[in-house]
Amino acid sequence: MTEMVNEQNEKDVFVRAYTAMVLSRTFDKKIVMAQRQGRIGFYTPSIGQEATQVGLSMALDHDDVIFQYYRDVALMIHRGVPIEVILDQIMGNAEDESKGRQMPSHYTAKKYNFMSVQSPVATNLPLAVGAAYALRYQKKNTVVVATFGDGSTSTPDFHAAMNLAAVFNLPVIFLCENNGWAISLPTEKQTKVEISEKAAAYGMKGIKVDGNNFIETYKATMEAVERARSGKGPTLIDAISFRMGAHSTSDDPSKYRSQTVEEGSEKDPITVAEEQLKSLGYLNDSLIAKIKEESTKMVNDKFDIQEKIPAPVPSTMFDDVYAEKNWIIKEEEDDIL
Amino acid sequence: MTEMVNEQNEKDVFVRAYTAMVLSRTFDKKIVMAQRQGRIGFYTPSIGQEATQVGLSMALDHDDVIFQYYRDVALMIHRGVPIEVILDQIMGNAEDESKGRQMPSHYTAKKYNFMSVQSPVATNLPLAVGAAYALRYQKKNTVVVATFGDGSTSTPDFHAAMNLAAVFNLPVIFLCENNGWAISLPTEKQTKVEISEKAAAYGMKGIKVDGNNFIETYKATMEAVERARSGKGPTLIDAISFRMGAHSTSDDPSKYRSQTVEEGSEKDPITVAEEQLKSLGYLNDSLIAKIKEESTKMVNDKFDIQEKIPAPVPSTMFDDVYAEKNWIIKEEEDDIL
Amino acid sequence: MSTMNMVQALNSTLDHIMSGDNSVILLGEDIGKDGGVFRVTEGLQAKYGEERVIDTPLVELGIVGMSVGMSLMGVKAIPEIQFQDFIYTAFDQIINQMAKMRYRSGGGFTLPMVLRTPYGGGIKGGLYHSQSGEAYFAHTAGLVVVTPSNPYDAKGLLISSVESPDPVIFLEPKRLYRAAKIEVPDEDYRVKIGEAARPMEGDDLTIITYGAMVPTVLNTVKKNNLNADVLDLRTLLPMDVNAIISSAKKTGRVVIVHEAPRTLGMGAEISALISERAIEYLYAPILRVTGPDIPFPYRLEDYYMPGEARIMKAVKRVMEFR
Amino acid sequence: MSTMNMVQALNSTLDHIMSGDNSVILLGEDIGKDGGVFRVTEGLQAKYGEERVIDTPLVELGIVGMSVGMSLMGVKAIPEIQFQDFIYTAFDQIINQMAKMRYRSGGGFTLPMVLRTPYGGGIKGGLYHSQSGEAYFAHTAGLVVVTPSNPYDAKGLLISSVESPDPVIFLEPKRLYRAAKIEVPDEDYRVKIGEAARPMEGDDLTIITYGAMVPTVLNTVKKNNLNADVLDLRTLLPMDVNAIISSAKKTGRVVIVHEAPRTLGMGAEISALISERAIEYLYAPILRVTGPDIPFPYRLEDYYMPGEARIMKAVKRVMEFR
Ligand SMILES: Cc1ncc(C[n+]2csc(CCOP(=O)(O)OP(=O)(O)O)c2C)c(N)n1
Ligand SMILES: Cc1ncc(C[n+]2csc(CCOP(=O)(O)OP(=O)(O)O)c2C)c(N)n1
Ligand SMILES: [Mg+2]
Ligand SMILES: [Mg+2]
Repeated sequence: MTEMVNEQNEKDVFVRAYTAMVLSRTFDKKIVMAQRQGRIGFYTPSIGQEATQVGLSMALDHDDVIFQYYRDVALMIHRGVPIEVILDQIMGNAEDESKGRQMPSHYTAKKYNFMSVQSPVATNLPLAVGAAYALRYQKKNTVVVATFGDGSTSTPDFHAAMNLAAVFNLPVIFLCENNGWAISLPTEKQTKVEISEKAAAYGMKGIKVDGNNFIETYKATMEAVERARSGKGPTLIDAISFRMGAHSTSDDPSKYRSQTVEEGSEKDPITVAEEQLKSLGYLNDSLIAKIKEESTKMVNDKFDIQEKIPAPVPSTMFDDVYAEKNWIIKEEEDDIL
Repeated sequence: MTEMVNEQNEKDVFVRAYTAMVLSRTFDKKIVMAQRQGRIGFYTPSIGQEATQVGLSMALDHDDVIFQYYRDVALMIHRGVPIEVILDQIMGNAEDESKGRQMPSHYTAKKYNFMSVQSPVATNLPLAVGAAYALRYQKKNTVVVATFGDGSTSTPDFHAAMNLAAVFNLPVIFLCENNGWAISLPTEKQTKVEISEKAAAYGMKGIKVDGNNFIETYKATMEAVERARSGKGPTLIDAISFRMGAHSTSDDPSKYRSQTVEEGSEKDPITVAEEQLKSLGYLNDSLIAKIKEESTKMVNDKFDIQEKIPAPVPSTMFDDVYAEKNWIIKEEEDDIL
Repeated sequence: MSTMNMVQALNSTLDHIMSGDNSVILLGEDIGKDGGVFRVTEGLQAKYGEERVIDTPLVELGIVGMSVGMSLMGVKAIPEIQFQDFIYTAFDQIINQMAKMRYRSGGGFTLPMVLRTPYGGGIKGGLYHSQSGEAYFAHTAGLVVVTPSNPYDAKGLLISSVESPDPVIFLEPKRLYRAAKIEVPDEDYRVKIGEAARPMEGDDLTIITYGAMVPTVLNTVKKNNLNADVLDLRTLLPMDVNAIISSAKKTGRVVIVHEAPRTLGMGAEISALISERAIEYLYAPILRVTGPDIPFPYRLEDYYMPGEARIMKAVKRVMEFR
Repeated sequence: MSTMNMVQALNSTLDHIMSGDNSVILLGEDIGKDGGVFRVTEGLQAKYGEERVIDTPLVELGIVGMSVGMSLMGVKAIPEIQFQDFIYTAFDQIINQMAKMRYRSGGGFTLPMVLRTPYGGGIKGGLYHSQSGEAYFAHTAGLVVVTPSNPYDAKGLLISSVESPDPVIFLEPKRLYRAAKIEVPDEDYRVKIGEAARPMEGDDLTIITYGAMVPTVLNTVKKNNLNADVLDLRTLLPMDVNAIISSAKKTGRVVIVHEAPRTLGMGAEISALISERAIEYLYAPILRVTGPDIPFPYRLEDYYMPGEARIMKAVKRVMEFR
């Protein structure tokens, strides 16, 4: 979708957005649980950032290219990536697009124009800039998006990418999923200014938006998308939310923070969405219950199915280092297998 | 000198500043000529940046620590580094503080609290931040200065250093010697905004100053020094001048720019200083001629003397990799010598 | 004496060093309140304050660069890089500042700093939480590179590293962080930099290894009743050439085991040192059992890590070679 | 046929590649108007415009990162890093993005990019304009690393690199940029990646080298009338193991020459490959003649660079060994 929703389809669009948020939330909780049960190895939950991610996704076309980060399950779901694809990655099974090579949460979904997630944070940003340069050169009217966290604004790659995007006036959107924390460091200790203000240092438009509100995020992103498509250059969006969960399943936030946002509280983006959609008359309690129920069933069912997929066969680990195996890898494969 | 000059000594102070500028200019021209004659290997002239550097130096105490860059001859001269020390480095001779190891223009002058110049630009900036942290921790009331060019603001290290200095509220001054060019790239293509505006992205004070005017630069730096010493944190100073010479003796600016500033023109910082000091009644034409003459004689004489100092003895090249040579280096030394 | 795992040994040693020397400052991501993602710095910020145990913003090159600057001013900086995989964002600071400061300043400026970082596989970390980049550092003149394989050496090497006048890269094999508890003396002691350990002595062959592979090698040797000289290098730059060469001369058969990729891994240098100095003593090729030259895979990590089977295959080849 | 030095060969080949393929874009510092500090891209911006020959801001990680992103979208990016000494500021992008993209995306995303950079000493560049960092790259699975030693190979390797489906580090020995002019065919030809050259054949010993040391080795061999097999590796990852091993087996005496520091330099891997595969054919230790393990000194660079005297010392040792 590239233009603001009109009245006829607004209901569908918003309900679909809400459904994606719920599905993502359900998925998150399932995976965190599964990790505790030893059924998967690791996970970085999206909980609390669903509205940011869905709001972003709503503003994008299929052809737009996304350099996402490790916490973007709601974004992937809303964009149509099947739950199975996400599960396969998390399980690192034989059907995983990256062939079980990456740690959980490091997704790739080429068909949906999701690039491949790396761990070193923000190093996707210069790639997004290069991709935008190439796409403009090829006269495509696509937008490139990079997502990242608040902590990532301190990195070298953030600076490089922001400056290059501005200097070359490229169609890129830098969407900062500002969840208030970088593992144990609160954003106030990461930087002394609002992240949206950093845009000015590059001559770029900066927007601060309530990332708990999917409609607001959608609107802000639309503005950025329009700027990008009309050749007016890049935008930095600072979408403020809260990391409701742990940094990852390896993390214990009680060690470093007392502040929490409870599920269902008024700061929960899903609660915010429910209130908005109820007051617009698009949702009611029974519909909500139904959506949640279906999500739960779907996630549980798919988890059980995907869990049965075996690990990739060992020989696959020697593929794709190069287009063709060199003699070194062939020899090592022979030795190991 | 840590307080603004008062009326009694203003004349001395300003004339000393002017003298340093002239000496630096004379030195520069001598070295560029010597390079053409094959008497030295390489050089990055300061020409055009003398007022910036001297204005900075005037505001600093001996104990303040400077992480300078490769174009800071006027800064070193004003701070009292003997011409011999600078010549020894450029010649890489046996008396060079870095023992002939570094390319010309990569100075070290420990006694004067000048750190050692590296080539990768701006990578001195994080060091300055760490030094400031350490000095504050040690309860010293010193200020740390890092100098760098306009091109260097695009680097990872600039970003890292600016943010860290601001977050830790450290007594550092980032002095950008904005000479309009980074080799062949004009500042407008380096970044879309004024460099002083970049400070705001870190919550830091940013000052733009006429770097062709040593008095203005001095005042701006004093402001930054006072801020630093009183615990109010770092400052970015954008001192605007013009690179009147080539980037280095290996560079041919006619390939990429038509714009020039001629020596003696009204944009030459030395001309500016002469006019200022004449109108203050501190200088007249015959004094100026005398200063220039003495500079020329001094530079020529010292060059001839230092040029006779031989290269370091070969065995020195194996020293100082570590506190003590390890077996590898001992063995290699034995093999080579 | 206390019984400790490696994390505990490192933690108590850091505590001890900090309590005895005010000039020591730790810095890194999540090392303060959180105590480090592996808990190596647990409790130290509470004890020594935020000024000495600094939770930094997310910028490795800043962490290393600040540490260099601190060290120049007489502070002993002990930075932590959360995972060695991320150290490359600070690589220029390491190669061009940390390793070259003493040299380029003619010996005037020195950097007695210790950069700690967990490395290696074995914790299901995939491509970016499993790397063994030691060879990048060991190829870099100006650095000292060490890696302990047990809590005892961890303490002794850490004390030596902090006392070293040269900048040290202190690589912590994260797979061993909690792998074993052993007795660690309460008092100070040093494991000398540049000195390998010989945890087993034997005459038939030499197995040279370090870090996380040491227990794997020792178990293999025991289980298979090999009469092997096992060297645990402990220091990777400069390596203990005497220990390597004298053992190679004694046994004439050498197998090198490490987890990092083979090509230009430590094994290459060890092999080259031996064939330069002791080739006439050898009865067999010098073999390397290493991680393959591929990025580190997540799900199949067990195939990546050298284990008993691969070690024994190499051992048999060198023993049976004629 | 035209007579060209290496700079001219590279320049005309880039020109030719760009004229035939719209999807090729060059980017780097000062490569446009200025034509590159070594003039390798001279005239190309004037011919192909600012959009295809991009003068970038001063940020190596941005140059590499943008190139990765461009390549993902089907552009063939040929970034230049002005001096290899500065590449470490982009090291994470090289190690963790460029080298691992294909692998981590399960083969879905590929990066046919060529990163060019001048390296090595011999131009009085001191610590920071003389480094030979090839081993850092050759230790990194996922990269291809090549280096030509003459204008002919420069052209042939550059064409092969641009056609390679894998990311290539193209190391240009700057000391040879203008060292010699030779005949270079006007038409396209390829120097195969992974194939060493054998510029001289002989039976008494093997000298293995590459890059700027090739002329030094060849002159030494000629001047001293050595009956030597000389290998010019040309590709450093993956090396031509067959050429190395067959020559080592033939002569039984091997000397390796490179300018980079010895410890974990390419010589270490070459030596290890030989002693793994051909130790029983050797009559003498495998010797390395290399730069010492120190930063690169300015004034004394002639002592740093391996030359005839040091090569001959090693040759005598392997020839006289018993
Ligand atoms: C370069 C780098 N350094 C350190 C890490 C370890 N690490 C993983 S996530 C993270 C915090 C990131 O915080 P933020 O950018 O705010 O994203 P969030 O996780 O909060 O969504 C850190 C330090 C990393 N992945 N990459
Ligand atoms: C990291 C790095 N990249 C590239 C270079 C090569 N180089 C040397 S100076 C320079 C331009 C620097 O411009 P600026 O920062 O404006 O300083 P100026 O030379 O104009 O004083 C470049 C690109 C370098 N020294 N370091
Ligand atoms: Mg965050
Ligand atoms: Mg400049």
